[in-house]
Amino acid sequence: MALLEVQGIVSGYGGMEILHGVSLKVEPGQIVTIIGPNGAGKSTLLKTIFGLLAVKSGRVTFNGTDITGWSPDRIVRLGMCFVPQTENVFPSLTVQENFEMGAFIRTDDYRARMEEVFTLFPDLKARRHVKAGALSGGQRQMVAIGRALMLDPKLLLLDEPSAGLAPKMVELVFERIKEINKTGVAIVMVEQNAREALKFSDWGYVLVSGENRFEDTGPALLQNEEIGRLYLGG
Amino acid sequence: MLELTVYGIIYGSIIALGAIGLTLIYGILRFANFAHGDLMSVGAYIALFLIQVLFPLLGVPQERLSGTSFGWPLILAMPLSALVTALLAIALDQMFYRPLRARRASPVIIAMASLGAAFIVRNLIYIIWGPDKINYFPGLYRPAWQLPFDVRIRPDELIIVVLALSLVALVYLFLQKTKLGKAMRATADNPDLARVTGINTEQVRLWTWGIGAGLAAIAGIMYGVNAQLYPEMGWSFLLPLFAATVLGTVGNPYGALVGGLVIGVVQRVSTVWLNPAYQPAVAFLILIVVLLVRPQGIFGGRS
Amino acid sequence: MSNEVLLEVRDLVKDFGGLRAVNKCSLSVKRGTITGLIGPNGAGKTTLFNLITGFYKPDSGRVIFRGEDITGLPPHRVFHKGLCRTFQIPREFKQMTVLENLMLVPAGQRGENLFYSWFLPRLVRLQEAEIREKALAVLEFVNLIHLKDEYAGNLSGGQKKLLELARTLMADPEMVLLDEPGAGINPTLMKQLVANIERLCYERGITFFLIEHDMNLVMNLCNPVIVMSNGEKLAEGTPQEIQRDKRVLEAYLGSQYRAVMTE
Amino acid sequence: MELMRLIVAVTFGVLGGWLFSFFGRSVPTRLGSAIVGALLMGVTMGFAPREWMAYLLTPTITACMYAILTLGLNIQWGLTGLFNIGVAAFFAVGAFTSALITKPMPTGLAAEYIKQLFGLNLPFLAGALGAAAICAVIALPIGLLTLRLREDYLAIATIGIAESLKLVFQNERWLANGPQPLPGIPKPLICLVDDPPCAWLPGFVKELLAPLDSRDYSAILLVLLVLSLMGIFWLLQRVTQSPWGRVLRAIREDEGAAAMCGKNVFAFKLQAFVLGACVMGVGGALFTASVSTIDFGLFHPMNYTFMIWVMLMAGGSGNHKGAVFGAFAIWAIWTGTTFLSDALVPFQFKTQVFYVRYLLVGVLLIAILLFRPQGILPEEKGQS
Repeated sequence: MALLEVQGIVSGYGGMEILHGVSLKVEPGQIVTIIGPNGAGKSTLLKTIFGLLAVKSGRVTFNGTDITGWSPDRIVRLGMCFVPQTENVFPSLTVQENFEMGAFIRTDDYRARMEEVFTLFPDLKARRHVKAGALSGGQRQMVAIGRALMLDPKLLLLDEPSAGLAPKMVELVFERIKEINKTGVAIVMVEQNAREALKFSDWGYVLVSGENRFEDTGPALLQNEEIGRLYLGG
Repeated sequence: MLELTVYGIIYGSIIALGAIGLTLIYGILRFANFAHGDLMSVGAYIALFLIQVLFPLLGVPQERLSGTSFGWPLILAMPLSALVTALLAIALDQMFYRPLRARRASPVIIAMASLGAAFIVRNLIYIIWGPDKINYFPGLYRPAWQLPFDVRIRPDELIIVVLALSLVALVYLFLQKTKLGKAMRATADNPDLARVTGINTEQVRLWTWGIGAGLAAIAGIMYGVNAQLYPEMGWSFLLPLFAATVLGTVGNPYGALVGGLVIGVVQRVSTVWLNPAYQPAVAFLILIVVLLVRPQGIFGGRS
Repeated sequence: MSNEVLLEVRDLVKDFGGLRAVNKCSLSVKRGTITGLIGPNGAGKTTLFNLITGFYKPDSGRVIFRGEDITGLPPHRVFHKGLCRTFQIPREFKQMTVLENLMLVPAGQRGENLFYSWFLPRLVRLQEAEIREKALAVLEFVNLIHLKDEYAGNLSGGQKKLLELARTLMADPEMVLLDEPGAGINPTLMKQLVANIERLCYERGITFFLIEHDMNLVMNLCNPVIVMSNGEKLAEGTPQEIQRDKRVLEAYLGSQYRAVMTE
Repeated sequence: MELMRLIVAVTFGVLGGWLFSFFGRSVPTRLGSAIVGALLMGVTMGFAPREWMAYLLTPTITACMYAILTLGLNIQWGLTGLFNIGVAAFFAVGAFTSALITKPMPTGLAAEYIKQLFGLNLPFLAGALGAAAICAVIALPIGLLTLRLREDYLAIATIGIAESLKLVFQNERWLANGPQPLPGIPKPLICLVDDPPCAWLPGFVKELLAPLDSRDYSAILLVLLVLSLMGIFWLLQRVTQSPWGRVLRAIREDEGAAAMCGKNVFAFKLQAFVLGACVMGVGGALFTASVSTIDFGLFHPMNYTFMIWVMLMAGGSGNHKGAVFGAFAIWAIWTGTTFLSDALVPFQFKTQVFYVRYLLVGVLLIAILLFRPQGILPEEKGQS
């Protein structure tokens, strides 16, 4: 059974329809990358899956449960977490406090989990009492991902984790994502940095104008000549 | 002058208690709560009811504690009144503000509703207790201690300051150390992200009301101990409360403490040159200066 | 096409907190062109528009329009220089009719002065009649005339986009900045929009500078195309040149592109 | 029919016709509605017993004054979205300014008891204009200071100025007799009912007015208030339906977009705030016409800030007709319940009932915000 299954969802903002029936499937433990030109509806897709935007039609199933139309705080409890693209940390809270907020809905002792997460992000460990607002862009991104990991989720939705980062930081963030995946967490990410992301993805989707255009294994998509042209409107 | 400064600190700590709640509500619920002063009045009057009506019926001992003007009734009344006021504020939120939030009404509309709530609350006090000024304990017994530098301070006042500062410390600890306190700060930072993270923001809002109103109630009671109760007392506090909030940066509880103390001291010390009646206007003047020079407040970064 | 530079941006810098949104960006737009501005998300395109039109103040650098330094002028002053803009998400005046939305715009309305409104209403009425004529003509032009008495808030997303374009036309602008005119607009309205922009440029000589994500639209409509990446200008050229430019594809697809292609 | 009754009946007829004309969507229905209203109110006043007239006159005069205040607030809030909770202060400043301009400086023994900064003994019109001017002078710096900042700072600043002005008026005896009431405010146009009447009147008017005596002054006051209200309404309606009003509404909808349409948002907000304050000041001046003594305690925010807000929100903010109608409707309910409670409630509960009614005003405000935010007469479409 697929971990996440999205069937023909239609959604958008206000009167504007952005997604015209997009489908997607994620198996447990996979890394799935969604690429496509700007304005294709990639972020909209993640937000719709996570219940931040209303689904006009279609179905979202997570781990066997139909979660279409659920609110984010209910979805979180099923083990799906979302890391927004921007403003994804609490700037006036310290790194550790940000992590604690990630575990907000946990009622058990989460300290062990926090140490696990810190071992994933060693450079944050030294800064655990620093306010997140004082960190660099790459570090913030890791705080945001780390916070989402606190729930020990089955699936992580990442909206452009590499956006606005220096190339060296991009590499680092991708390394971390791979490591997180190795711990068994499935990942769905929207990426601008398509080539690099597809290299380590199990499956990739190309979204164009709110519709599925291609899907294949990451390496196969990398070889696809047409994709490059899609970006520049061939 | 030194004596006035001491009085200013006493008065300022009352303002600070009110302003902390105001600034929390401002930061987390994102609107100016014009009913906050009236929550202070409510707290003070509920304590009055407990002390004068309920406790005598229950047989709570009435003796005063040595040196102070109050006894066990007041000490018991404080937490009870804070609790009742908190529940009242939560009820107001559920009845009035939550439907407006759900409709995504603008902050100004919600602030206007708070004006209506203030009106309702104040007139309830008028209806139940009437317009006259009332003391908690008739026949004031207020000896003062003579401190060095010609400062006289009554034990009542000392207790007010100590209690206010310890409550502020408690709030500080609550915000720094507890999960809920951190969730409150997180929600103030970014409510959308808080929701995405799984924080129950509605619950956070209820706690914010509870804490803000509870502190306001205690501030009101302290003012009642130090002076007298009257239905408009809360409204007359509104200006110093907002001045302290804006001075200490909206949404910053530590700023509200500093702001409250500054406003209190400046108001009291200003009486050296100014007719004491003008103290609320002094708060307004400080507010104007802050808006002119640094509208984001002393602890605010660039907006 | 003349070679006169209408808008020039020199070494513009804007930081948000620790993030540098626009990084020493320099570019220029020639009079009479429809210049496209493209680039990956977060490249700083909208921020650049906000800096040009006075919504943000730059941390350093200059904006020069018609040879005049307009750096840091407030939005309404920039507008009066003949530089108008639309927003990515339309910002119509919801509780006003479509006609009112347009009639608001023209500068120098006597009726905006209380004295004229009270004491010289005849002059105001005369001018209002002129403005109304003009507004109706513009509505006719963008094909919204049948909606003139509708509340602007009731329009569809695409119609709101057209309304925004129409609003800029009411100002007889020298230059119009369009922020994603094609986003959320259906193909029919899109064709209409493209036709409108072309006519306005070729017939009325209005210069357009537009951010757009729909590459087909950009490639058909714009020349030249400027590419922004990481807050600075990466490339500029004809659509064909841009499409062949390896650096551009790299900016869109990621830093390893060239390596993969040469493998 | 005696002259006073005729004047009152005609004025009521005009007022009724005007108020009723607010209802109806097309010109014919408006006209029909107006005729019904005019007949209803005119005939009632024409044939009602004299005691009724006395009962109805004063509340109507007060309602007109409330309507003027509500119009002032409508310019600020309804059109521009400016949150002013210091209406009572502008009202009070207008009243005191007008009083000082129209009354003479006390002399002799009275000078010992009545202190005032100046007393110009000028006609009422000068008082009203002066009231507007001083209110503008007070509104200007508040606007300059807060209108660039976040929107609720204006609200806080208006509370501040209201409370501070109250302190000044209550503590500075030299300004306007301090905590003591300021007595001896002249009645405007009282000479119309004097014997002999004003010297400046043309002869035939003198003859016409000859049957009136000083007991009939309230009829003059009614005419003055109704005409002032209609005049102010007309002036405001004119600028609201002009490009000026259009810009204000655009600012209310979206400040940034208005700026991008080339409008100097700050300047327009300032104009709206100051103009609204001027109208409130004139309201204060007209208030002094109906009383001979004022003191600052009269200008309580409960009556002249909250009540005005409720009137505006109930009537329909953004619509001057709604503002006027809301003022009349709320005031009618208010005075009606006064009569009721006077008649029905036992003496010992009088004060409680007084506050219960205020409490209901608060409930009404919230109910409007929750259930009918657009008010009874919502803003009209396509005004300009």
